[in-house]
Amino acid sequence: MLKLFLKIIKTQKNIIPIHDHDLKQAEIFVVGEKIQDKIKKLFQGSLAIKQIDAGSDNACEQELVALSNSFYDVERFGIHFVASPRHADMLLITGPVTRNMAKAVQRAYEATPNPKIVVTVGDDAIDGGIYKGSYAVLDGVETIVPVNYHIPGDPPSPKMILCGLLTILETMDSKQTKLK
Amino acid sequence: MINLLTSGSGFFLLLLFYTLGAIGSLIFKKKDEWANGWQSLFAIVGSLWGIFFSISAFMTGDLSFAAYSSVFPLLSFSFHIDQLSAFFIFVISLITLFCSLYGIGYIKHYYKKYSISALGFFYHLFIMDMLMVVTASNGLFFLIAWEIMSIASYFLVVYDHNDVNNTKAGFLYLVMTHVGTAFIILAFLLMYKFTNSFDFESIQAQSVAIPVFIKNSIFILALIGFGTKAGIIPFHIWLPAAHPAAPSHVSALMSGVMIKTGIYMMIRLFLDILQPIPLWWGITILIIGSLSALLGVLYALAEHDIKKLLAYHSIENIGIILLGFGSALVFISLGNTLLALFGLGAALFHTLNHATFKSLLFLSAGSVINQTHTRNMEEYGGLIKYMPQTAFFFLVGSMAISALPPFNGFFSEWLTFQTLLQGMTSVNILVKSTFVLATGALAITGGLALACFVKAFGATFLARPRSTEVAHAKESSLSQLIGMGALALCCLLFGIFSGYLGSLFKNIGTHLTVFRNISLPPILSSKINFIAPNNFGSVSALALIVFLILALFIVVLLVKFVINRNQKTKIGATWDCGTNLTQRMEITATGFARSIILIFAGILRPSIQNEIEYRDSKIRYFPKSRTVTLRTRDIYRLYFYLPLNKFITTLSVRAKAIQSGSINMYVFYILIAVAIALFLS
Amino acid sequence: MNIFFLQFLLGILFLSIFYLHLAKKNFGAVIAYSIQSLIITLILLTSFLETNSFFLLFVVLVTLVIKVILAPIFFLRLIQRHKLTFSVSTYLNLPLTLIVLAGFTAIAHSQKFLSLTNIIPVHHALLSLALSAFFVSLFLIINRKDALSQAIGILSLENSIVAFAIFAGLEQSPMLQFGIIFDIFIWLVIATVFISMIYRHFGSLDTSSMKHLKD
Amino acid sequence: MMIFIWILQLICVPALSPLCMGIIKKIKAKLQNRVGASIFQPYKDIWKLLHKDEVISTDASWVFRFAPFIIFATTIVIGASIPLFASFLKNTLTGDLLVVVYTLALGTFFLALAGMDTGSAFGGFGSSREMTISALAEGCLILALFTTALSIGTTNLFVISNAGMLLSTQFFLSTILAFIGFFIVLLAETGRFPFDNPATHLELTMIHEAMILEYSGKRLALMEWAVANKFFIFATLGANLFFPYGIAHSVDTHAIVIGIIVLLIKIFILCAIVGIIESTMAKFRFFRLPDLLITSLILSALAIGLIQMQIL
Repeated sequence: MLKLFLKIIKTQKNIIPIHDHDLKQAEIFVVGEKIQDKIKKLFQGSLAIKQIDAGSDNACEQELVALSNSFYDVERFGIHFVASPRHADMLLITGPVTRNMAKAVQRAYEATPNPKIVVTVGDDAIDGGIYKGSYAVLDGVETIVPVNYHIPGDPPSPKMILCGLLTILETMDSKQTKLK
Repeated sequence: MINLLTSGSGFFLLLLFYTLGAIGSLIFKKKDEWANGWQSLFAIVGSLWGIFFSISAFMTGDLSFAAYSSVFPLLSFSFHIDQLSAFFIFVISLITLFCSLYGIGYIKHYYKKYSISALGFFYHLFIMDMLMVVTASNGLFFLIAWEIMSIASYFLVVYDHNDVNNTKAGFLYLVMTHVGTAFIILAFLLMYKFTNSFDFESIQAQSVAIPVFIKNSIFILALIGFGTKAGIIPFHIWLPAAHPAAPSHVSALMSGVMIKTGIYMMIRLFLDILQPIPLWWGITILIIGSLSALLGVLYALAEHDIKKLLAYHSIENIGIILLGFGSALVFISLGNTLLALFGLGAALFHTLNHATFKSLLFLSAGSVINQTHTRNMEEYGGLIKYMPQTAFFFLVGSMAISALPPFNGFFSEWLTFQTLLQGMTSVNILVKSTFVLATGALAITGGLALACFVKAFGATFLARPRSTEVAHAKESSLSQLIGMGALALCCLLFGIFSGYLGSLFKNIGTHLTVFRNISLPPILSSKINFIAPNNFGSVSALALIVFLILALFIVVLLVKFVINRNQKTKIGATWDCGTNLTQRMEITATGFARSIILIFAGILRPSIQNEIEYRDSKIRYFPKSRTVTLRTRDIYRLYFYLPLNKFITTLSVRAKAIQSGSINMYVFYILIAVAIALFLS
Repeated sequence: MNIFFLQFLLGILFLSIFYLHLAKKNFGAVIAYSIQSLIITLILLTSFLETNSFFLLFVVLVTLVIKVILAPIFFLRLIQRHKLTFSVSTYLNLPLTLIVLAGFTAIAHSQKFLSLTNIIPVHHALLSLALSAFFVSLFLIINRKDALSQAIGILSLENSIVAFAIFAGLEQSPMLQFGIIFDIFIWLVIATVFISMIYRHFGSLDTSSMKHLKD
Repeated sequence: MMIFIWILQLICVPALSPLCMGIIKKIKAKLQNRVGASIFQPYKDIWKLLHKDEVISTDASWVFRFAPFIIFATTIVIGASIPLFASFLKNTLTGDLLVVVYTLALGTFFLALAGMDTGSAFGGFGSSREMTISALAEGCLILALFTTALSIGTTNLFVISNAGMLLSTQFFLSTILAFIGFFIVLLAETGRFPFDNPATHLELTMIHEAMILEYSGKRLALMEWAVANKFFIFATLGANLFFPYGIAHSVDTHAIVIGIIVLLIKIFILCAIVGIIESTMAKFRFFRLPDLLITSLILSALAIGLIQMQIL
């Protein structure tokens, strides 16, 4: 056990070489900061995301999981993934909706309390992507559930997802200022 | 009026009410409604009078009178009502009042099936005899009343005789109670031998004359005899069979009050009559109490028949009462009468509480069975939407029985814990380890009882109906609701005013011989709260309940109306990871208790049996239905009662050879007998 | 009355029971029984003469009527109706029964029962004789397979007990006497019916055949 | 002055408990070499959830709707009747050890019922496992707290915490044993690591989380808050009963301020220990948990046995 602790304390923050460190890290940190204060404004500082896999090829899942590793660490900006749509504010739906998952995604949509946002991640979810037109797929989430925003990319890298989130929050923020 | 109340004739008036009720209900053989009306009316009036009489008898103190001289020399129909019997009369009358109130509605569903007048007759006989049992002061008279009580309750148990295992349960009940009565008779005979009288006073006077060995054997005989009636662990197998068989308002009465008569007689014998008691009596009762409590609740957990579950809980609560009583015995033999009084107060308070919440639970279970026509909890589910009031009363009952604060169960368990805690500070290592064992058992029993009643309430009332029967269940009738409502109110009131009740139990104790000589009356409880001796701890029921309600009110106010004003609530489907939700997805009583049963597998010996039913013999892949039954083997029946039974049958078969069938042989035996008799004289 | 006359009467009683063991024909047995009961009434008469309470006389008359007259009539009518002239055989053959009877009388007279027989020292001989009569009649029931002779055996047992009671000086109240006799009368009626039923069912009065009734 | 202290006592538990949750998450994040959410994140979560709409299932009855309020109210009542920073309050009305244990049991009772009420498979299994563990844990809890009660001679919590130096007196060994037993029960009751993984998403392994799967909006906020309160209560019980140093014995503000600071330090240490355990240990298989609970039971029984030896 002691060796484990020593190892944790000894390794520095990130294993990526120093010079790239500040550039990449800086960018993510800047994007993260903006996301954080947007969330503070719109969601009182905490955004709960429920990730639904509607038959995706797990490409987008890898990226979403990467979001919560020690490098991207999306938790520090106030975002956390939850286990049930009931606890969620935002639904991240990945994958072209297969025939079996259609009912499940609709049920998840109804189970999420308002105010809720539906975001499709990856080209498959947007319009069926490479599986478009196949008999087993319903070509994108829009056919079954009203979708608010898209994050394109097949699969979008974690940074792309973060920037996508930022644009979503900014458009929501501008829409809200227009409304008031 | 007052002197009528406090004199013997008041008691005879009480008995008169019940005799009239009994005879009256026999007259209305044909008309069911009349019989039901008559018997309920007389039972209610009788029990009301019983409550007034017991309270006034309680105030005036000792009251002893004889009915009339009997033909036989030893038997005298003499009664002696002191504080203890007055308290038990109060308990009996209180529970009879509510059970008869409930009975008006409940008996309706027996109308065409069975004879209501028989039910009325035995019901009144049963109550009358319980009253006589707790007031008799002559051994023989006590035994007669005890016997009639057992027989009357036997007829009530086998009342629903269409169902064959009711009659079997009735038979087992009859055999077991009579085995118990045999032990009691032996004990009385031993007492008679050394004090040559059956009156309790004279026995008590000459109790010093009884040699120690005889006194110990009397203790063991009485413990087995009254233990069988009270249902302590090794002799309990009749209780989960007999109580569910009886009609619900009778099984409420039986498990609420009848098993307490065993406790009453133990208190009367060990604390009042057979004074200077040795230390090991208290230790054995403590051990039996903790065993009964722990095993009772474990068997209740493994049970899926709702009334059997409640019957096993009676065993558990009897165990808790015995814990209080056992610690009182230990403290007396150690000479610490102050703590002994406190322990006795805990036992008596738990007797009262158990009578109220157990009968409440049985009554609500009765109205559930009344609607769903089955006792198996697996077929209930979602009843709270069809029977909201009954569900609420069952919830109150289960909160009271699992000792949750606002209700009375908690305060009596608090008292028992305080006595056990005091016991742990004693110096003698044997006493100390038994007290540690008892506290551990009581603590774990509390936790398991909580788990058991979450299972009972959840599987029966919550989630979705698991059988079509439940779909058309209707709320129970008005009289049933009044009966249950009053009992629930009693649970709350006894909880809130437990401080005041505590002081009453103090002067019950002081009138028993063993406590008569203590100098300073202990401050058991002031008006608002309990104070444990040498101020070991104190709790105030009133403050706790007010505090809880206040906090609840503020939270609801703050969250619902201040912070969350403009939020809407939408009614949606239960989220089950997107799959379509069938009622087979719900947790059943078996599923709930399975993990606890597997943990205690050593004691409960579960046997899991799953059957698969295929659509047809050829295709084995898609079974039509698959059922898993989890059953725990009843080790008492398996390892104690069956071998005993086998031994007796082999013995009797061998003895059968004597019956050769020819008369000459029989007369020859007579000859031999006469010769021996003459020879010996 | 003096002791010798009583002793003589009791001797006849003992002999009649003794004869019952030997009697081949039922008729003889019934006659022996009537003699017995006659002797008992005589003994009762003697004790009446001593106490001369009128009620005792009435009891003597009733016993006379029932035991001496009615009982034999019942039995005789039974014998004629079913023509049961010969009584069924016994378990032990004749010499053995005699030895056993001798053994019983010896025991009755032995020291063991001294405490019993000399309740009234004067009547010591009488009491021991009555006791031996008691044992002999008891043995009669055991030995005989015939239902009728068993019935007679029981009646003679009762007579020997009455005799013993009188000599032991147990002053039963006349009411008790009357009760016993009334009891015997009822018993008689039942016994006759019972015997006729056995006969109708088994075709003979042999009670040992009742063993098949047992499961 | 007393009113101010009473108010402080009332609001202290609900105010500080989300903070400890934040601290534990922070420690776990640091051990995973992550930056992790700020320690005030739980406050934000609760505040956001309080302002969200709710979706309640059709099968839910009034038990489901009303349970969060009852559970939260019980934690408030207990929070007010345990010694936080001031042991001179001597609240003899509800400050008793058994009252605290059984009021907690009241909260667990309603939590389990709410879990079963909506009829979903996960809720049912969550309450079954929760009741199994809390049934055994309650026994160990009572015995563990009884050791402190026996060594001081009263079950009133304030008097126990007022007793000052418990460790240095002759009950040193029995207090340590009882504290280990108590700590196991703390992990069991608040659903921390070896018993239940609070941050899991896999429904089958959840115990506590499965019961509140159905809640949303303000009821979910209350549930989360109640869990945090419960953890804070257990932490303070552990801190103030077994190591009652630094508690204010008198009414002057100076002692109270020190009392609060010492309390926060003790709670921080406990949170650190829990965080470290959660990062180094794996969650036990469900049927190995009873062995852990039974060891805690034996430890506390042993502790009670030892107390007597010293006095003898």
